[in-house]
Order: sequence, then C-alpha cells, then structure tokens
Amino acid sequence: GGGSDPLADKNDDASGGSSDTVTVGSADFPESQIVAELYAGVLRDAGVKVETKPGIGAREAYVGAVKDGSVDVVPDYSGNLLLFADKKAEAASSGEIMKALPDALKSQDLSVLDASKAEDKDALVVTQATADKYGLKTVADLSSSCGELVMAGPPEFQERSYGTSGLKQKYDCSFKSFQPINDGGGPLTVQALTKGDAQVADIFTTTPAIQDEKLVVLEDPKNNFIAQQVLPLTAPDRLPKEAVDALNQFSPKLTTQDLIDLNRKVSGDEQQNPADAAKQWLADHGYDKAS
Amino acid sequence: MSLFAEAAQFLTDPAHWTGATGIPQRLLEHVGYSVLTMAIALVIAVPLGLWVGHTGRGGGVVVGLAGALRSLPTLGLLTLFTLLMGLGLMPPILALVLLAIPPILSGTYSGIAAVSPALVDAARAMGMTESQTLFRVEIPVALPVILGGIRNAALQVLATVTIVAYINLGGLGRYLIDGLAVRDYSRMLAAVVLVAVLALAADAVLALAQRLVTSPGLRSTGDRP
Amino acid sequence: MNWLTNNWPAVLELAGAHLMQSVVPVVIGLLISVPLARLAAGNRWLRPLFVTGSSLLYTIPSLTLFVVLPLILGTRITAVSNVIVALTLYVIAILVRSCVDAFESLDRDVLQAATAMGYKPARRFFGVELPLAVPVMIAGLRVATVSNISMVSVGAVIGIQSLGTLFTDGLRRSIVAEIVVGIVATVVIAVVLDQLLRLLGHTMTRWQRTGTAAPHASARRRDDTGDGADTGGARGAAGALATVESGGASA
Amino acid sequence: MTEMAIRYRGVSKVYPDGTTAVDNLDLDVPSGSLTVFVGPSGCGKTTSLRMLNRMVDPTSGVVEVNGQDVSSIPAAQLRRSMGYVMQQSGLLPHKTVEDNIATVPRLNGVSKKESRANARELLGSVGLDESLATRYPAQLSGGQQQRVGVARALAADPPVLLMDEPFSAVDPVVRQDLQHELLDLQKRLHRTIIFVTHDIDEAILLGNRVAVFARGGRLAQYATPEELLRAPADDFVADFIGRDRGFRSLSFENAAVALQPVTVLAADTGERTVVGPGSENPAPWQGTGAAASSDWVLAVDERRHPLGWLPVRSGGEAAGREELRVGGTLWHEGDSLRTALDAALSSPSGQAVAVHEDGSVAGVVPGEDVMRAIEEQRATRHHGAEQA
Amino acid sequence: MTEMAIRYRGVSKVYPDGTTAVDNLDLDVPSGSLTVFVGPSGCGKTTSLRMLNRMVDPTSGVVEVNGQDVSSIPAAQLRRSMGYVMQQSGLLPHKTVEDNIATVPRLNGVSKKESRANARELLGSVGLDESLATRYPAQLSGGQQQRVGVARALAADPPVLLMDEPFSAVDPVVRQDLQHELLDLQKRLHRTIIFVTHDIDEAILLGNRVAVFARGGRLAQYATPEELLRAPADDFVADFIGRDRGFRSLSFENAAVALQPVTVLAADTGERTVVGPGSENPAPWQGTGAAASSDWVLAVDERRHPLGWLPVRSGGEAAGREELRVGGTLWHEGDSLRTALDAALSSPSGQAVAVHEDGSVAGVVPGEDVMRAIEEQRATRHHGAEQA
Ligand SMILES: Nc1ncnc2c1ncn2[C@@H]1O[C@H](COP(=O)(O)OP(=O)(O)OP(=O)(O)O)[C@@H](O)[C@H]1O
Ligand SMILES: Nc1ncnc2c1ncn2[C@@H]1O[C@H](COP(=O)(O)OP(=O)(O)OP(=O)(O)O)[C@@H](O)[C@H]1O
Ligand SMILES: [Mg+2]
Ligand SMILES: [Mg+2]
Repeated sequence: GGGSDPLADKNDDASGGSSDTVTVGSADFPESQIVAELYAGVLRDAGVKVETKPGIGAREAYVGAVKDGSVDVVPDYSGNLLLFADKKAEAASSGEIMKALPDALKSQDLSVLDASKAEDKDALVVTQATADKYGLKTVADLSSSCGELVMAGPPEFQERSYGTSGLKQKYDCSFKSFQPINDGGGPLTVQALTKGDAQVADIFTTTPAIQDEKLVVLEDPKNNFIAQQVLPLTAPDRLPKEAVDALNQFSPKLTTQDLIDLNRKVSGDEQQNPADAAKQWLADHGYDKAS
Repeated sequence: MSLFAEAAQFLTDPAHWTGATGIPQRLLEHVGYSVLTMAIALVIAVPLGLWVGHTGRGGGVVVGLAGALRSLPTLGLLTLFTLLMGLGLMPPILALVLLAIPPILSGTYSGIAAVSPALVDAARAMGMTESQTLFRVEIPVALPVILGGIRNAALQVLATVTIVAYINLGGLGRYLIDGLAVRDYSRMLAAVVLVAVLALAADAVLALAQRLVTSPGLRSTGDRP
Repeated sequence: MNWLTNNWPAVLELAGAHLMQSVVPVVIGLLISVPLARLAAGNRWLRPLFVTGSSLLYTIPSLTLFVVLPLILGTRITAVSNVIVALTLYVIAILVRSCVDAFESLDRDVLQAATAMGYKPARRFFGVELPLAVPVMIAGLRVATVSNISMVSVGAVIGIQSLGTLFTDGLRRSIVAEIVVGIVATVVIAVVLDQLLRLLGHTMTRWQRTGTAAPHASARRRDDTGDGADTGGARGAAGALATVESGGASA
Repeated sequence: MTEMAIRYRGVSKVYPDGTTAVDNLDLDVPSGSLTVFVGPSGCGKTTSLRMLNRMVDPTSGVVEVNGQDVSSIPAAQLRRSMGYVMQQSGLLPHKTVEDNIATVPRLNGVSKKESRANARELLGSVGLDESLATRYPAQLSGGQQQRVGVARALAADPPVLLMDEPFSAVDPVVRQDLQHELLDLQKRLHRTIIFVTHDIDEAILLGNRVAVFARGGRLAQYATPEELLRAPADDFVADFIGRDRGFRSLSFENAAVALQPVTVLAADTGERTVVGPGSENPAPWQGTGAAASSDWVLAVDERRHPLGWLPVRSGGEAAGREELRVGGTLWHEGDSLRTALDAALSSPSGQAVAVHEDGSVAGVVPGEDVMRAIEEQRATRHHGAEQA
Repeated sequence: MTEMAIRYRGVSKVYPDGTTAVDNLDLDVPSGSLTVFVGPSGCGKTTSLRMLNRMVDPTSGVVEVNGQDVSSIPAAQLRRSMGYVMQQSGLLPHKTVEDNIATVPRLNGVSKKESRANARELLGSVGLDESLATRYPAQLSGGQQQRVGVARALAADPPVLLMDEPFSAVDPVVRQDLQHELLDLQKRLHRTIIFVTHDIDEAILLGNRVAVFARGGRLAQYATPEELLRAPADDFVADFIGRDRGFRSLSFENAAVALQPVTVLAADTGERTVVGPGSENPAPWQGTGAAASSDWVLAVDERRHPLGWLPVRSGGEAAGREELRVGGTLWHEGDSLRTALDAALSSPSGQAVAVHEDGSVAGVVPGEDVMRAIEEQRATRHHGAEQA
C-alpha cells in the first residue's frame, strides 16, 4: 500500500470522493496527456473543478493512482486495460472487450465510462517499398517472407499474446530477428523502418508518421491486434454525476483521425504542448468554457 | 520472498542460458560495451590527467570539467545522441564514455598531483628528464589512486551499460527494460544479480591488478624493525 | 529555445521535483553516513564490512533499485519515496567511503592533543573531528550530490517525474530542444548545488588557507619514525582527497 | 599548589605487542620544579609522561599526583588539570589562536568572552603579539606555533605542565629563544613541569633535575644537571652526556675572580686609558704599571664597548687598525666560570674581557686567574666532600 | 677528478616574488674538499646549492663547475654528475632500497644486474646491512633512510656531492653516527662535497671550509672552522657561532703536553703501582716521588682501565671504594687540547687521565700543564702573526 508515501497522502486530501475537485491523470506518453487534457477541458466546460496530474507513468502506476484515490480519472485503452485486469482474457474485438471489461475491473474496484470511437492499437507497418517488393497488404501476406525480415517494436512485443507468439500462431510468421526499440512506436521505430534497419515495425495506429511517411499499415484479418478504444478509467462512484455525463457525451466525438492530428501537433514540428493542442480541439468542438 | 524464488528460477532455467537472447550472449554484449567504453575513456582521460597532473597547469579546469561531466545525465545524453545520430552503437557508447571520463580523469590528475613535491624534486635532481620523472616516479607512486579512479569508472560503466537497452541495444539491461515493460520483476531482479556478480568479478579482477602493479613499498609500513 | 518559452512552467515544476529528489537523499544520506563512517574508521571489522558493502551497493543499476526496492519495502513502485530511498542508498555508498577516508586522514597529533586537553569523546567528535573532516567530507558530498542529480533522471523511465521526464518525452516526441533543455537544466542544478557546497566548505575551512605562513615551519618536521608521511604516495589528507574525488556513482 | 608533587612507584608499561616501554620506574618529582626526562629515542620518555595524564595506563605500579593515584581520577578531569605541550604543537587547525588557547577553559565552562580575554593576555606572556590572536595555526611559523602551544597549556592555570619535546621541531635559533622564555616563565609561575627531550644540552639548560632514561625503559640516573655532568652514574650516562662535560659543568660555578685593569685604546680618538676595577673614571695611560706592560691593548668604540685586540709593537706603539683581532666572547660580572674560561680562551691576548651590563669594558681577567679559580673550586668541593 | 672545483662568480638569485635569496655571491670551492654552507633559516643556502645542479637558475652571475659554466651543460647530464642528498631522504617509495640506490646508474644505462650489485656494495660503505637491500623505504628507520640517501647519491660515483641538511631529520644520536660516517667516507673518497646545514656545530665538525650566510643571501664569512671560531668576521658571525668558541677552537690544536706518572690502585687486588710515560712495566709504589705526593689515587680494573679517583686520607691511606668518584673524560694521545682541557676539568683530581689506545692508563696531565700548553700555542700563534 502507499500509506507510507507522504506525497500520496497529501494528494488524498486534495481530491477523491470527499472533495468536489476532480483530478485527471495521464500516462507518461504524449497521447495520453492529450486525451487527459481533453477530459479536463470537457469537465471544466461542464462546470466541474479540475486538477490535472499528467505523466504519472506506466499503466501500473496510474491504475494504482486511481485505486488509491490520488487520481480520479485517467484515459486508457480498452484492450490493454482488459489484459492488465485479466491476463487470461481472450476477447479481441471491440465489442467483446467492452463486454468483458466491467467485470474484469470490478474485482479491482475500478470502472470505465463509455468508450470513444478513437482507437490507437498496435499494427504492423511496412514502407511502401517493402509492401511492393513482397506484395504485402495484410499480415497474412507476410507468412512467406517473414523469415527474411527484421521486425522492430517495443520490447514487450516479444512477450505479449498479440506479439511474437500471436503472429506465429495466427499467421505462422516468425521474423528473422526482433529489434526492440523503447520509444513506444515513436520516431526511432519509424526511423528504423525508413532507414531499413527493420522492414516491419509495430507502430501505433495514431502515429502521424504513418501518414507523413506514407507507410503501409497491414490489415489484421485474424484480429491478432485487439481493439484499443480510448476510454476513461475511474473508480465506481468516484466521479460526480455531471462529470460522468460530460465524459460520456464527449467520448463519441473523438475520432482516430483526431488523435493522429493531435499527435502530429504535439510530437511533430509544431511541438505544441498537449494542453495547447487539446485547447484548440475543444474550441473547435464547441467546448467554450473549457479553460 | 517469491520474487527472489522466481528470480532464482529465471537464472537457473537452462532455456535462458542459450541463444541470441540467452544470458551468456547478454553477458558478452554487456562486457563488450563496457570494454569499448572504458577503452575510449581511458585513451582520452588518462593522458589528459597525466599531463595536467604533471605540469600542474589547468588543474582547476580539470576539476571543473570532471564535475560538469559528472553532472551530465546519462539518460539525457543517450536520448539526445540517439535523436541526433539515430540508432546504433555510437550514441550510447558516447554517453557512457562521458560517464566514465570524470572518475578516470580526476583519479589520474589528483593521483599525480598528490605525489609529494619533494619526491618529484628528488627525481629531477637525480637527473631524470621530465618524461622519466613522470613515468618512473609520478605514475608508479600515483598508480594506486589512478587505478582506484579506473575501478570506479569501470563499476559505474558496468552498472550503467544497462540503460543502453533503453534504446535498442543488448546487454543485461535488456532483462531490465524488457522486464519493466511487462512488469516481470523477477527478471529484473535476476538482471540485478547478474550485473552485481559481473561488477564484483570485474572489481575483483581490477583490485587484483591494482595489487599486482602497486609496489609493496607504497603499501606496507608495518614490518619495519 | 522556442520550446522552452512555451513550456517553461512545466520545466520549472519538473526542476523543482528534480531538486527535491536530489537534495533529500543527500541530506538523509549524510546524516546516516557520518555516524556509520565514524564507527567504521579504523575499525578492523566494520571498515571492510561497510566499505565492501557500499561498493556492492554501487554496482546495482539505479533503474533496478527503483523497481525492486518497493517490492522489498512494500511501497508503491511509482512513489517518489522509492526514488528517494534508492538514491539515499547511493549517497550512502559514496559518502560512507569518503567519510571513512575523511576520518582516517585526520592528524593524529591533533586528536591526541584534544584528548590530552580533556575532551570527552562526544565533544571531541563534534568539536574537533567533525570540523576537521569537513574538507574531505565536502569533496565526497560534492561528488555524491552531482552524481545524484544526474541519476534522478533515470526515475523518468519508470514514470517518476523529474527533469528526466523531458528526456523520455522528448525522445517520444522527437523534440531535441526538450532533451537539451533537460540536460542543461540538470547541469545548472548540479553546478549551482556544487558551488553552494564548495562555498559552504570554503566558509567551514577558512582555517586551512594559510595567509602569512612561514614556509619553513612545516618543512622542518623531525620525521625519524619513517612512517612515510612525507615520502610521497597517496596518504594523508591529500591522498584521501584524491581518492574521494575520483569517486562517482552509477546511473 | 605547593603540594603538586608527582610520584612514580614501581611503574612499568608493556605494550600489547610486547615492547617494554617503561621498566619498574620509581621517581619523585618535587612540586614546583622543572624536571627533564631525557634519553635516546624509544626509551620510554613519552610513555612515562603520558601515564601522568592517563593517556597511557601503566601495566603495573602506581602513578601519583599530589598523593592521589591518578587512576582514581576521571581521565578528562585529570587531563584538564594538566597542561600538555607536544612536539608538533597539536594546535586545533580549525580554531583561531585565541580559541586554541581558550580550549580548556571553555571545556571547564568559562565564558567565551572571558576565556578569550585571558587568552590574549597569555599571548603576551609567551612573547607573542596580540595581533596574532585571530590567526589560524597554519598562518604561524613553527616557533610561533610552539609558543601558542605553551600558552594553551597554561590557559587553565594548571599546576602541572607536561611538555613532550616541545621545541625539537623548530630551528636552533628559535629553540634558544623558546628555552629562555620557558625558564623565565618558570621563574615567574613555579609550576611543576615535566619536560621531555632527547637533547642532553637542553636537559641540562632547563632542568632543576634530570632523569636520564636508558633503552628498555630503565631509569639510569636522576640527579641535578651539575651532578650529572660531574658524576655520571654509569658509562651509558657518561656516553649520553657526551664530551665536554668537564667544561660544561663549569656552568654551575660562579666565577670568583678579581678583575684586573686593562689598557684600552679609543678607536676614534686614538687615546689610551687604563680601565679597571674601582676606577670609575679611567686613569690616563702612564706607559707604566701592570696594565701598561701587556703586549696587547684593547680597542674600544666611543661607548667603550670592546672592538678587539691590537698587538703592541716593541716600541710600545700599538699596531694599526688593520691588525685588529676581533675579540673573543665576553664575560659579564656574575657569569659562570665556563663563560670566564671561554672568554679567556677565545681572547687573542689570553685575557678574558669583562664588561659591565651596558656592554662597556670593566676590566680583564687573565687566563691563569680563571684556572686558579677553577682549581680552587675543585679543591673546596673535594675537600668538603672528604670531610662530610 | 681533481679538477672538480666549483666557483660562484657574482651570483644572485631573486625569486619571482621579489625575494632576494642570494646576493652577489663569490665563492671558490676547491676540489676534493668538504665545504659547508651554514646560516639561519631562509638565508639562501638551499638556493645556492641548487644553482649548482641547475635546479635553480641564477638571476645573474655565473656558476662554474670545473671551469665550465653550468648553464652550458644539459641539466639532466649535469645532475647525474652530482649526487644530491636531501633532508627528507627523497627516496622513491615504490622502489626497493637497492633499486633506489641504482637509480642514477640505471638512468646512465648500466645494466640492472650490475647496478644492483654495486648498490649492495654501497650499502656496506654507508654502514647498512646488505639484508636491507630488498626492503622498501617505508620499512626503514629515519637514520637508515638517510644512509640510503647517501648511498644513492654515491652510486654513480659522482665527483660532486650536494647534501642539503641531510641529517637534520634524525635524532641526535643517529646524527652523530651519520656525521662520523660522512667524515670517514670523505677520507676514503675525496669528493667535492657541499654540505648545507643550519647547525654551526655540524658545520665546524664536518667542514674543511665553512661559508656562513647571513639573512638576505649575503656571504658573511668563508673560512676554515678554526679561523671562524678564532676570528669571526663580524658580530653576526660571532653571534651565530654562539658561545664557547674559545673552548671549541681548541679542537684544532694538538695538545703538546707531557704525560706525568700517576699512582694507580688495582681495584681487585688493592695493589698500588705508579704508571707513567716510558714505564712499560709499572713501577711499584714507593710512597715517595711526585706521583706519590698527590691527594688522589686512580682506581683501575684488571685491564688497567680507569675506574675513578679515590681521595688519599691524611695517613696516606686511600679511601674505600664507596668513595670512588667516577672519572672524567679521557684523553688519548694525539687528541686535541680541547679534550685534554676537558679531561682535566672533569677530573676530581684536576689531572687529565691519559689512556693508551687500548683504554689502559698511560699517565696524567695536570690541569696547569694543559693551561700552559694553551698559553704557549696562543703566544706562538700571535707571535707568528706579528712577524708575518
Ligand atoms: N602504542 C604503542 N604500541 C606499541 N609500542 C609502543 C607504543 N608506543 C610506544 N611504543 C614503543 O615503546 C617504546 C617507548 O616509546 P616512547 O614513545 O615512550 O619513547 P620515547 O622515549 O618517547 O621516544 P622518542 O624520543 O622517539 O619520542 C618504543 O620502543 C616504542 O616503539
Ligand atoms: N621558489 C621560491 N619562490 C620564492 N621564494 C623562495 C623560493 N624558494 C625559496 N625562497 C625564498 O628565498 C629565501 C632563501 O631560501 P632558501 O630555501 O635558499 O633558504 P635556506 O637557507 O635553505 O633556508 P632553510 O635553512 O630554511 O632551508 C627564503 O626567503 C625563501 O623564502
Ligand atoms: Mg617521545
Ligand atoms: Mg634549505
């Protein structure tokens, strides 16, 4: 437990059920911070007092933060959240996942609100040249050439069910080697691809570079990569009613293309910070009282 | 407790002792990066330290430089160099070299500078040239301190080589970063054990070397009549 | 530069967190190291135990310590307190050694004189040994502080906010300026703290600087003991300083 | 304070490594005296000294101060009652001179202000300027450091002073100053002082009594300096005292010699006069009389300080200034036979030049007279001894 | 080697901070002599010495060795031709004793084996055991370290030896040994030695010639020890030489005194005999004659070594052993007047005891005879001076 942590204790007083301020947290990567800023803007627009706590860390960290009340709501991704809550879960499509999630979370005293359309999931990506050379359109097309190709991706790709083992099982694909790159499918991974250090990369679908570098996302007919819809993670009865309503109204408005655009603003040449990028989006979507 | 048991299990699993991701390979990579780093750092820092220590010129600069280098965050350098230079061996090695230089540099410099002026004077008075004074008197006498600095650097490098895995290289850090990514703490613990054992072994080897090359005259005062 | 002007409040906040995570371990570490070192100095059993122990501690990569320590302590992995405990251990690893050196390099004549004047042990420790150990101790403290400041950033890898966050974030967002700002800010903090410590040491060791000393006074020591005090080599305070300054810590 | 006598009774010290540093020492040090422990290196002088303030505990035997077994006195309290001066001053390098001196009073609870004021006074009494009070030890010369060490030992007004080779680290000229200052100090303060040295000359100069230690921690002789020179107890002591002990023992004899008149030549005017005992106003030179018959005249300056001797040519004419032989050592009235003999020996004329306190010539003592005085003293001494 | 003379010509040294360490020094050091530089601390002795091997370069003037300006000789080569012994031996702590000694030969390219063998030989010549060859300096006592320092300076067989206060860091007993060893060495090797000290006694004991430096780097006097004692050039020198110079200058006079017979009493048998010059077999005591009329008899042991004096009672009976007065210093034939005088002064009977080389009694010299010899020498000296 975090009882011995003086900083966590301090935050307990500032937020949580007894207080009327909602603390929005985020993971420590830009997209999560953007969505968190969106949540915060939406809530403010609804008249809720908001505090933000960006960059809490990896899932384990922010889930813990939600549990112990230092954070009330945090953006998450449906598929990975399910796997985190239930390591043996087999659901893959968005519907299955959204059905399984509440039960899986209940045991941990957590809950989710409505999921958005926006999705940021793992995908196998190749350059146009590679796609042409091997005639690649779907992951299934890889099976014949896998052994010649080097794959790049986050280190955990080798361990996840959808990762190395999933590809082998579902598509009979074993790459020549795997090159772990720890930037969350970021610029280095893209670079590895464009420079030819790797031919296939695991890159998140909301990465702007896919469009910018004209990369080809291979389709996943066998649903190896499970759905990853963006949704708010919170605890049961943590949020006031107006907050729940506001977030549930917001979620359907967010699209995958929105995430790509927002990511481009934050990580691209514009180098906007997540809050500014979110502000622009909120203003464009009629959240006038967001700031 | 089970964490330690799991770590032990990880270490004793024969599957982890073979192949391109096996422990021997990772150890080899780890040692390889470390040796490369140390070699580059030694080539830069030792001559500089000797020169400054011997001439006494620029001592303040060296102390300041070592302090500034020491404050450079290796993680920051690693990410910066990688962004600027792309993936590859050089960015992490460069970051590590900058980490290894301060202890070697200040060890060499202050070791030489701490040699009693009377002794240097005696050497010159005997008709030693400057280089003879440096190589026959100052270096042998300062050797324990110089090697102490090198030992420190080696320990730091061995421990810090783990973060090259943060980008894309191998080494024992792989177990740390990969373990962290999937919250497999037993694997991280196993990695710690491996790094510690490696570091202790390296330290023991260096300590032995230090003992062997340090003249007994610089050690013992005990057995005089 | 553009990036900094847009983000300086966040940078300031991170710098604050960074500063806190670097200073608190140094203070706690110092408070723990000094008594440990005093116990170990010259002690046939404790000295090797502590010194070997601290160099063992030294070999553990900080990242693992950040992660594994909470599992052992039972604290939450992302709690700042973990970083603080872990970094405190590193500070101790460096400081115990340099404090042992500091105490062992004290002039035995002076200690004897203090005892002969009727100092009791506790008062002698605070009134004589501690002030005299300051030069070597400050040197060790400076190394520990600076190394510590550079190490704090590693916490960002497991999501603990500090200037290191600028590195992980900058890498993900491919913003060189962000990383550079992080490095520069880290170095600035290190340099400022280092200079503060130097100044502190300077004011605490005014006695060391000779103004009008007669150069012949110390040269004319009778030294028929042959214990090599002046025969060169790395002994005495100068040697201790040399050893301490070549220290450092692993990131 | 008069009762601060020190007594060793059958005291031995064997160090854990088996070295016998002190072997069955019996010694009575009268209070108020300056007693010197002397002996070759490693003979146990320091060990004996340090058993007094319990820096070393004896293996057997009892050390008493003022009749009380020191082992029954709490160490810190005992130590504060004894000033201790070491070879390497042992000043606290991080404290100013005044704070160094004030250390023991401060330990005893004297206020900072008072102890500092007292420290500044003490500076004067050891021959240092008050302006040094705020310096640090590293800013002092070796001799100054030693003086501060002495002042510090005196600060708590301790009845006993222990001094362990306090002057051996300073150069010979400074050492002489320090030795004379210590003698002055002792004349004024009458402490019980134990002074350790390995320099027999220092021991003889300073000590009321001298304890000569031999290797192995044995007390070879304990006597006054005079006795030591005249009758060393054994070959070890005789050897240790070294040569010239006959000559040096003359230091302890006042020279009962009568001054003779001497012909002096004023270097500026060339005028000759006769100077001698009783003649307040020098008589003009007559060319006759004892003084006139000498082969030499003593050249003096305008204040009648001796410049040197000039040979007198056969015609009674003094040689020119270019033949001036720089004079020998001088003898002041009241000085010892040693000085008188040396003055005679070092004089080209064979006559010791005696001077008044102001340095002006008082007369001469021919070498034979000095020898006669020595012979008489010897005879008296042995005659006395024979009758006793 | 005979041409290794050293000459300073108008040499001055001003350090960058403005200190004048040496002021216009003119000095000729004859080859093969032991010349001592002496003076108070800071008077430029070390600076003068170090200008010889170019460790310091003069500000003006020329230093010549063997007629050659040293500044024209490459520094390293020059230095290897001069042995240098420092106060703090300056031994290389990381090398064994033999390797320390072999340093300069090794620099000159001599093989390891040869130079080590030579080093071991040298150990013997400086009074050290060969077994010390493989020790490290830290394992030696201070005196041993100094000896090794001397051996090292001798190793390359340099014609010039520079010694800078080599013995001041060791205790007085060891220092005496070292001084005598140096004199022996010089007698055998005839190097040109410059020896720096601030101890005037050491200077007088060791030097063929002594250069006295005054503060400010001025050469105050350059003379033989004898001249120095007898005729100090000025008050500074006279002061620096200190007291007893009359007595000490007797060291340079052989005692031309005749032995007198003495009555000795064999302590074991109680038998009295008369011992004196020419009497190979001691004559039995007759109760008459000069020797018999003395108030004292000299007690001797079975080897006829003197034990001490016994007073003779009025009845002609010698006192019992309990009244034995331990004897004074002894005079060996050929010893100086200083020794003779001291032997007389330290003798309870007023007679100097003369002994043969084996330590057995040779006779006595009454104090008056010693004084007469002193007086005669003085007269001769001044008479000679007058006629010159
Ligand atoms: N702490 C110790 N442990 C073992 N032996 C010791 C210790 N202190 C002194 N000794 C030994 O005891 C003997 C006497 O030492 P001490 O210091 O009393 O001699 P000293 O007469 O003062 O000599 P010095 O003139 O060199 O100061 C020496 O042989 C010395 O080596
Ligand atoms: N490197 C230097 N820079 C400036 N001044 C110096 C230097 N070396 C010596 N001096 C000064 O020159 C003067 C003569 O110094 P030197 O060492 O020759 O004296 P010394 O006669 O050998 O004295 P001591 O007996 O103390 O060894 C001193 O006043 C000294 O302080
Ligand atoms: Mg002693
Ligand atoms: Mg000198």
